[in-house]
This record gives sequence, structure tokens and C-alpha cells, in this order.
Amino acid sequence: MTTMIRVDVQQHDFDLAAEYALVRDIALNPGAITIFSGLVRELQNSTSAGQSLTLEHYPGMTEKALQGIAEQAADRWPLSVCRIIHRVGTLMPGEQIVLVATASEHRDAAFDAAHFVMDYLKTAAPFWKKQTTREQDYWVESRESDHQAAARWQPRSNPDNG
Amino acid sequence: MTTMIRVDVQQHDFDLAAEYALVRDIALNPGAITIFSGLVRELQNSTSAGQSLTLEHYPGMTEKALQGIAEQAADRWPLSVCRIIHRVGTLMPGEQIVLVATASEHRDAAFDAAHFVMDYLKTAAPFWKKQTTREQDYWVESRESDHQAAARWQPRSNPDNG
Amino acid sequence: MFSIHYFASIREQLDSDGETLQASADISTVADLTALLAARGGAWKLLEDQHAVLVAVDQAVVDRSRTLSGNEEIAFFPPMTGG
Amino acid sequence: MFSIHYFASIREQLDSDGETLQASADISTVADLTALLAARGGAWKLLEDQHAVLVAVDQAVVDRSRTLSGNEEIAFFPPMTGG
Repeated sequence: MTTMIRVDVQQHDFDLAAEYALVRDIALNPGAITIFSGLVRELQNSTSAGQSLTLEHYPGMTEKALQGIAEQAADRWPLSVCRIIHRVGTLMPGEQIVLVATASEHRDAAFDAAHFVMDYLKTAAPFWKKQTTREQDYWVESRESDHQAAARWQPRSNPDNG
Repeated sequence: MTTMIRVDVQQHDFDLAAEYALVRDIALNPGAITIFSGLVRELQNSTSAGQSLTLEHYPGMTEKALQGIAEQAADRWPLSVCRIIHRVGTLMPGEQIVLVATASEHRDAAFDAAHFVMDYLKTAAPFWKKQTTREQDYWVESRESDHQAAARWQPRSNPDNG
Repeated sequence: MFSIHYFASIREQLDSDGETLQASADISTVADLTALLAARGGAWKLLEDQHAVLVAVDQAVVDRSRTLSGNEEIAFFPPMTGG
Repeated sequence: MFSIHYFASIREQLDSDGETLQASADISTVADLTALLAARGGAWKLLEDQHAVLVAVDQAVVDRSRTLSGNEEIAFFPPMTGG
């Protein structure tokens, strides 16, 4: 089936309600819509004052990577819509970072595709997070658990794939 | 951790945007919010005119069942919020039937808990769907695939748990 | 006294949404109660089909072997199809 | 001419967000180009650590054995941490 794919990388905030309305509007007879929203967490081991998270990215490659991840999701699951928005720049605790919305006739497809997109985003799209606290700035380390999360979507029958 | 659980069974429509705002507001420092919305599908093998879906339920037991499902999810995953709304009455194609929203520090917990709640809703909450088309009315049959979907969440190490 | 409810297709097939039934020494389990209702014949015999009909006692789904004290809320309904 | 970009912690450690570099017969793979940069010493040696530094050619992540024709866009960056 044809999947409406739309990806955006932007500094400004997104409106989840407007995105949901759009997905409902353009999805062909969807039975299931899954929306994931990722938010900036406040670090508990530091004073909350002065905390922020800055997202750097690789303009040009980022959009290609998101489009590629959405296309992989559309190849694997029968989606009518796959929407990704990822913010860049400096964000405060509680702010929205990322939105993924998928629409399908089937709830499993909507859930799995959105989860897949999030897992791939973490390891395959050129974003880097720098954490600022009152005491210090540091680059967030890539986590092994995120790589394992992405790896579990690899088909096990094809060891060359991956 | 303490999970804010709230379940509603209602005839009137829900506002996903308001629910998302509420979850953001009451969740403790959430990193991840997953929202699932289930919609009435239009049957393709019948004229669209005259189609509707009527949801009957067992007042009293329904609320208990939803509360119980949310509590199971809260026991299994570190959720700060688990919200369920299920509508009853007669709904037209495209209308919202069900909303599940989960908030967690971790995306896997938010995704899995929402998926679990939806799978259990299908087989363990006393709702029954009657489909109306221009030609006939009929009760929607329980699907074996829905029972398999719910069963996959059972811990495999405990065959008594079933 | 048992307070009995019928839902969805069961309600339609029995043409009844419920009734009250006097408790008696004959009725010590859900299976006993079901047999008594099924003995009415016709559509009532459907209630004995354990695959097609679920039973809840005091708003929780139970096995047919569940014992009854005589003042429960009982419901008969088909497999659930919500979500 | 190679157009080279450095991102995130790599950019900070090299104190450079990019440069252009003349193509030459010595540079036929990503590994060759990396060796040339690492030969500058100091922080530049970090670029040879394949676990800590990823390389993209024309905006796609590649292995270091990837061959180069001489007019690619090359980027060096740490493992990604978006989402």
C-alpha cells in the first residue's frame, strides 16, 4: 500500500494535536493510530536550575536518514501514514524533542512501526545531544542498550543484513 | 513507582489533545509518552451509507476490568501514568473508539505497556461490537488472533499463569 | 437470590436482558445454575456451550466449577470484542 | 576536492567544523583519508578510532574501506544519540 511519509527537522516546537488531526485526515480508513512523543527529562542528580539539552545535527543527511527510516517502516508494515518530527537546538526539561505517528488498519502494525522508527532514530539518524547543567556541559554517550534495541528489528534469518 | 491510573467508559467523544496535555502535566518527568487511538473502520465490502458500529458493555464490570488491566500494566512497567478511555454506544466510521496513553521515563515501557493494554482490552474487558450495514446487523466475532495477541504477554516461565 | 444478566448476542437470542432467580440447595456451582437455565430448552440450551458463552460472577469471569453461595450477580455473555 | 565536516564532540576536540582537502592519488579510500588527517597528530589521531568515530560519505554512513573518487562530501562524527 502507499504510505504518506512526511519528515521534518526543525527548531520550533510541534503541536501533537495538529499532527494527530492531520494523520486522521489523510490516513485511509485507519483503525489504529500510534503517536510517540519524546520529552527532555530533568536530571535528578543535578539542580534543576540551568539544565538544558542541545541537539546538534548534520543538515541534509538528517532529513535523508529520517526519510530512509520511514521508508523502511513502510516496507515492513502496512502503514497509511508515517510522520516524523525531530527538533534541534537548545531545549529545556519538559520540552518535546521528537514525535513519531503511524496509522494502519491494524494496531500491531501501528505500534511496531512507531517503536521501530524510534529505535532506529536513536542510532541511525545524525543527531547528537549535549547536556548542560549548572556544573558542566557534556556530550551524551551512545548507549549499548539503544544499539541492542535497534538490532532486535533485524531479521534473524539473514545474518548478512545488519 | 506510583502510577496515576485513570479509566473512563463513556458515550461522548474524547479529546486526544486534552488527554496528552493532562498526561504531560501529571507525569513525573516523563521521557516518553505513547498514545494509541482506535478508530471505527469503514467496511470496504459494503456501501458506506448506513454503516455504524454499536458498542454494548457490562456497566460496573467494565470499569473494574479496565482498572485491572491498567494495574497489571503498572505492575509490569515503570509507568507514571496509565490512561484508558473506551467509548460505548453507536459510532460512525472514522469516529474514535478507544484511547490508551502511557508515560514512562523509557520508551520501551511506554510502547509495551500501551500495546499490552490494547491487547488485553480486546479480550478481557466486557465490550461487544455490533456492526450495522445497509444490508444487515451482526455481532462482530471474537478473533483468535486477538487471543493470541493477549497470550503473548503471559510470562512463559509460569504455565499456571494463564 | 441470584441476579442474572445477559449481554450482546446472548441477550438477543434469549430475548431477555436478565432476571432474578431464587437460590436453592440444587444450585451450588455455576454449572448447576447453567444446567437449570438450559433445561428450559430452545435458545436456553446455548448457555451450556463453554466456548460460545462466558460466565462472570460478581463481575469477574469464572470457570463453570465456581461455587455459588446464593446471592451473587451472574452474567452470561459471548467472548468480548472491545478495543 | 573533498568537502570535510566534523560534528559534535569531534568538532570540539578538533576545534574545527570542517575544511576542504585536495584530492590526490594517495587517497583512494576513507581509511587513506583518515590516515592523512590523523598524521597531523594530537587530537587528529582520534579519527582512527573506529568505535568512537563514524564516517559518512555523501551523507551515508560507510565502512573505512569505502573507495573515494575525489569529490565526495565526508563527515566524521561520534555515534548518534538522537531520539
